[in-house]
Amino acid sequence: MQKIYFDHAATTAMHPQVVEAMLPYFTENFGNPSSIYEIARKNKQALDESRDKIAKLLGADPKEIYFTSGGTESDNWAIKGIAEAYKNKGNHIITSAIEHHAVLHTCEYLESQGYEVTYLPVNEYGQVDPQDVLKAIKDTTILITIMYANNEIGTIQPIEEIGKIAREKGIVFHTDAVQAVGHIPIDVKKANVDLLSLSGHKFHGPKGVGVLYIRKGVKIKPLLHGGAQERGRRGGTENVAGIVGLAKALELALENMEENNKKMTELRDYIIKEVTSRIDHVKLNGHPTDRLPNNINFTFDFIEGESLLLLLDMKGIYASSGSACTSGSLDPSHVLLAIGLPHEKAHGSLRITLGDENTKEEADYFLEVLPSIVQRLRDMSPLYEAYKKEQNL
Amino acid sequence: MQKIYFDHAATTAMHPQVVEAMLPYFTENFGNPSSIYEIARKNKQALDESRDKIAKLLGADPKEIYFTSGGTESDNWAIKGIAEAYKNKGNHIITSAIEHHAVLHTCEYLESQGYEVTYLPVNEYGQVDPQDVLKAIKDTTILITIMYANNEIGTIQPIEEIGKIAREKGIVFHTDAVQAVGHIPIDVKKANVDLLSLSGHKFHGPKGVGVLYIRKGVKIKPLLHGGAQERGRRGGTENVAGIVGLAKALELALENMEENNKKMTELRDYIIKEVTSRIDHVKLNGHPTDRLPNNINFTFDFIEGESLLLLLDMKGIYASSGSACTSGSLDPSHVLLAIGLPHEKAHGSLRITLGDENTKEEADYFLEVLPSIVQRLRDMSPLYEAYKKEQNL
Amino acid sequence: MYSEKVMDHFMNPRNVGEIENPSGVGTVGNAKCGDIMKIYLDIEDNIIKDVKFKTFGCGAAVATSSMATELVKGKTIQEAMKVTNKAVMEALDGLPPVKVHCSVLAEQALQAALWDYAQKNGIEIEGLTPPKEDDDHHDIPEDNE
Ligand SMILES: Cc1ncc(COP(=O)(O)O)c(C=O)c1O
Ligand SMILES: Cc1ncc(COP(=O)(O)O)c(C=O)c1O
Ligand code: FES
Ligand code: FES
Repeated sequence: MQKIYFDHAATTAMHPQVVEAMLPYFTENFGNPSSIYEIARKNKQALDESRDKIAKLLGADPKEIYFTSGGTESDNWAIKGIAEAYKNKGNHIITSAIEHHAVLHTCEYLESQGYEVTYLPVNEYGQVDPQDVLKAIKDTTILITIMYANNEIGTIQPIEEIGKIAREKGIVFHTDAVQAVGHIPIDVKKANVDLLSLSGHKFHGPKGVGVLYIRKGVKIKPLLHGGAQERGRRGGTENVAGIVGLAKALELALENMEENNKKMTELRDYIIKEVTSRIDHVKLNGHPTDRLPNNINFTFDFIEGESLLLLLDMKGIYASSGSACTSGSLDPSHVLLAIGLPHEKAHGSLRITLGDENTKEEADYFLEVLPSIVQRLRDMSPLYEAYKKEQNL
Repeated sequence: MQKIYFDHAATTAMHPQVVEAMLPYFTENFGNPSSIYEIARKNKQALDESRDKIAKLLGADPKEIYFTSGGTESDNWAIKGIAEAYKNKGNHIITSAIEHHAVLHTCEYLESQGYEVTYLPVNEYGQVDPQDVLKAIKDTTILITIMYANNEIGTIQPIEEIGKIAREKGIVFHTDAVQAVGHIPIDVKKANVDLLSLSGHKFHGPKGVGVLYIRKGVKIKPLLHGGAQERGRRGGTENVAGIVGLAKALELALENMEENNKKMTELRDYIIKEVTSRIDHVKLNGHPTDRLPNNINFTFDFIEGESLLLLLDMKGIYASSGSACTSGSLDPSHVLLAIGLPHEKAHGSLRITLGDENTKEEADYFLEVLPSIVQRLRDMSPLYEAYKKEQNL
Repeated sequence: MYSEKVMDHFMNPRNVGEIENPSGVGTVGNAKCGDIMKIYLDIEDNIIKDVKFKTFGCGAAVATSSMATELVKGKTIQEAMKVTNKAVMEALDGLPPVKVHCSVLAEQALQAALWDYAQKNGIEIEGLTPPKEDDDHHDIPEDNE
């Protein structure tokens, strides 16, 4: 059976060139970059070069790049680190209702510590209105954190505009760009952001390594106290191989971005068009155009997400429902609720996230098997039965 | 020129079998363990198997093993997580003066947050007296954190006894076992510990991955808020390859521990005997017998550590002075100060940490070049000049 | 970490040693901070005929002492006064930021030796100030961000 991986937003396979770039740092150049002798200097150099490369690709200065263990740590650090550093200025944080749990749960934690958090609503497409941000700002606001692009529905936020408002008001602005970096062009200066989180495994890099961009001049408290690594701001022996891998992956992603995105956008729009024409009672979630080139998110009325995934799995198609890290939890997607879907529909979404290796043939195979799977589940569904009765079908 | 790596406490090269074990999780089995489909199930299984393996090797239950990004995160999490979870019970923490910065700086941070920290002194060999722990306990004590073995001088602490006291008093006991795990036999039950930190790269595993053992029943707050990974206690997509590598490395380390330790202890004692007999004004730091089999730490009077390291580097010998992550900082070693060395001597230490691949021939080469290097630096030293004048030499 | 020039001066330090009956000696630094520098001068007719040093300190401390002595050897006192820490650093093709203070130490050792010479001979050297007691040369301003 063919296997079709349609879940690139959950994680990606490492690019063979990334693995190759990392290998020398496992056994040969293994020294601790903090050591002064020759064998470690090679590692220090690899670290510096990776930092330079990433900085350049993001339009940042190398001194603004801090390595972390992934998107979650970057988000936690950004939010807690700013909250603490600016606590004398105020205790109010602005975020959105559709953030990743790494941001939402961190904000909820801060609420338990006496901070006040405003969770901005989004429109039906999942977009934050910059005017809402402006209106939410108080004298006590110390941080705005709004994600660059959403992991479930792919909607891209008006980051530049929000950043402009934050800059004008003198408020620190963080963006969780874990789903955006490596997928759409990003320049930290143009985006007007003060902090930006990214994670290697979302663009064919390694898992367990990420970056927090911290603009020069922004005060932040450490989250991981320890050695003097990362200019004294983040302790821990550096994951050199992982960092080299992340830098390589980002380089490759950006090198091929234009071409890949063209291809994926076409495939995305083809799937959207075909699914909505071949199947009834289906809705595309997220913005029709301000969305990641690789993201498709549908809700099929009357059916539940997990069942759908399992049947697709049986056909060799790997997709997801909600974000990967909340499967196993029973909550409906907070993102789908926030864009106005009722509870029962917020359980029934299908997320397809493409990679550059996906083909039209794969899409066609998916389009071929999907209608009968959906029908099969609907035939089993009491909601569908009730609906049909109502409609006298 | 031959190259002799004598800095295994800073970091180690990955074992080729570890790299091999990791490779399939880079490109082939790359799924997100939280996903439900087939390709990700393999990853979930690898994660579970690694957890089981590590639990077994430490005498723990798999549900007590939590993966982190390394020793620093484990230490930060243990200390902050317990401090917060038990803050209604009290605000007093007991630690020692010779902990790693990942513990010390975290404790200092907690002091700034209203916690009270007792830094227990150590004797001339760097050991904490369990009676001092007992005496320091107050009604408000919520955590005792004492390292298993010291990273600079290799001294092993009476962990079992301290653990017994903690258990009797009903106080949570954490140990930073980053230098001990994989090097000496450890059983968490026998050691009477509630939490234990370890880090993969110290025993030929990967950098950027660690473990926090958390005994069943111990309450702890998360440090990294986010997805539901690690039983909801630590968010972030799991570094599957790194975790598989850590488990493999630990397995290999324990398999060969007895044999390796016998060999390293002999080599260690040989070097100690020869250096102290061939060179004047030299002192072994740390405990003569309660020390890690691979650790040697000398101070040479009248000379400074970095110069010594650079000259050894020129001869192809890679050693260190103080811990790797503080080189580049100008502070004398807090560990050497704590065992009673005066400031100028606390700058002049040489740490040799052996690995199983080090040979007698390497030791002999080191013993051959060391005396002239020490003499050369002494001839340059105004302190030595003053000493000689004083002695009328 | 270090430039080739630094390593060269560390590995092959110029002018290590002592001068018997020197015209001036300066000792600066503090063993507590991990560094002491001692510079000996032999001055005749306003010219630094010979210079020697001894240093307890890191690689940069040794290299800056060596370079500082090289830069003043055979020069007039006035020329020697121009050998600042910056001049020493430049001559060494730079130092890592945490090591800048080592070059400050070299400048101070030199000036302390000149001061000693001036005191002994009752002369005044333009721009020369007495060495500060226990100068905290480690206190280099951080780029605080
Ligand atoms: C005793 C001790 N604790 C903690 C750490 C920190 O571990 P890591 O560098 O993996 O974060 C180290 C090593 O650097 C150590 O030796
Ligand atoms: C938007 C977003 N933020 C944060 C994260 C967390 O990143 P990581 O799993 O690398 O910790 C993810 C992915 O899981 C994400 O999609
Ligand atoms: S019925 Fe299975 S998750 Fe609710
Ligand atoms: S003299 Fe202080 S570190 Fe160089």
